[in-house]
Amino acid sequence: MRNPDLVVSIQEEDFSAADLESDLLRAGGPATGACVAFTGYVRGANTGDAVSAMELEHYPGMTEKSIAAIAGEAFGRWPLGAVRVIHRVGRLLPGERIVYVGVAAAHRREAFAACEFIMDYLKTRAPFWKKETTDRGERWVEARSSDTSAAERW
Amino acid sequence: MRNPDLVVSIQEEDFSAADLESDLLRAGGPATGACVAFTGYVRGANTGDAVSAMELEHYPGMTEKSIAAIAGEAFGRWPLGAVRVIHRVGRLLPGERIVYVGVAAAHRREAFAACEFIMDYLKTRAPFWKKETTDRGERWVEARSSDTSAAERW
Amino acid sequence: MMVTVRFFASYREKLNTRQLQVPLPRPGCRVSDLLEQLVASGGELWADVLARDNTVVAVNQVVCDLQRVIGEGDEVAFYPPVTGG
Amino acid sequence: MMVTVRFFASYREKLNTRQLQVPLPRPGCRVSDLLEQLVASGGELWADVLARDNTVVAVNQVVCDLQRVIGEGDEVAFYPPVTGG
Repeated sequence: MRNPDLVVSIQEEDFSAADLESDLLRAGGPATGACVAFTGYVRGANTGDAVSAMELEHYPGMTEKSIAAIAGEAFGRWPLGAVRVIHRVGRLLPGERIVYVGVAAAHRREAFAACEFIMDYLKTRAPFWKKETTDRGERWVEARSSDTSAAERW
Repeated sequence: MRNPDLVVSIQEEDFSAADLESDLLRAGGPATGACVAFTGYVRGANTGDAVSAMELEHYPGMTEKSIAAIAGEAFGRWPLGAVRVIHRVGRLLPGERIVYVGVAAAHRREAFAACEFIMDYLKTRAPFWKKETTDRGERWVEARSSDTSAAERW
Repeated sequence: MMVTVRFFASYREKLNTRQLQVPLPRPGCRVSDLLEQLVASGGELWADVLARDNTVVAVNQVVCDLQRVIGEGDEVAFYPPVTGG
Repeated sequence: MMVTVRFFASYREKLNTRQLQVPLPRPGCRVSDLLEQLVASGGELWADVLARDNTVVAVNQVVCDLQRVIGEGDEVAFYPPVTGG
């Protein structure tokens, strides 16, 4: 498992996608021709009810390890320059950023593939859980079978 | 061809990916859960020789139309909130941004697919041409057959 | 011979338990033995919450199945399918 | 009956020509007829540059093939495969 240039951060604070991309560029070096960045946001509505807030729980320690393992798999599959994964925890409001996965590579094909691969695996393997607050109270978000099948494609 | 929320800009100036993502979020509205952003950069080396500068020529008028048509195809294929495409022209140096394609959608699957689709089509259809300056003089970049096959996947 | 047992998210809430120190059922036992012991002492609620097809098990922060052998000092976690990202 | 002919990138450079106003070869003619006329009056260099399998043709800023019928006032562009992005 090679991890040439990986940073993983689990944090309550928001992050700057611009700073992360600058960092990816610096880490990827002059061979970098492509950056693909995924940012996930808290939606204002999910399966019908309006969501007023979201609480993100995780398994400290295991979270970081599982994301490093996922990124390590990506580094083994594609020639990548650098990868950054940021995932927020705690209380988040609609419109706020939840997660960022940024990949720098020489060419776009591998940057797209690795970014989507990491997101698909993160969604089904990394120990995070979302609890939504809606008009009808709080509820734990159910896992989606489409996420499982997305991860099984790879 | 529906173009719910598309902005295309061909410009000499640099752009801010952070501002573009804020704009995508605003345009996509509260249903937005995913943003995928591709940024292309001038590589310092391409097929061997060190590149010291890049000159980008385009076909004014046709460029904007062809990108709008490509984005329109993407809006027809996937449920998307908003799309932004920025392409720079003129003289660029290694490490500088060339192109940005940002897609906001409710879910990641369509945001990834549409962003990669637009890039693949832009690469093979939009009338831009790159001329590199290397130690051995200037040369027009040759089209890559891998770009043609990438666009043919869709 | 103790192990640490951790619960997360809806499991933590339903069981009203974040973490336990419990004695190993027996040397060389498996996660399934630990689960049986937890359900036996916890009762119906614990059976309802933990004995599900989609319960995820991790030992020392690596996902595994119920056949995984556990020993002194291991950290065993039970949790529902993840929903991050 | 005039058309505007435009060249881009390496074609523009090699032909040392950015834009031309040329008379239509005949009413109802096709891009192929225009191309023949350009090569006939331009000579070997023009044949070398324009008569390539991968030459792209656009009429009024939409890509088309050599069979496209052209008329008064149309803008016809010839250019090499694109390399943007």
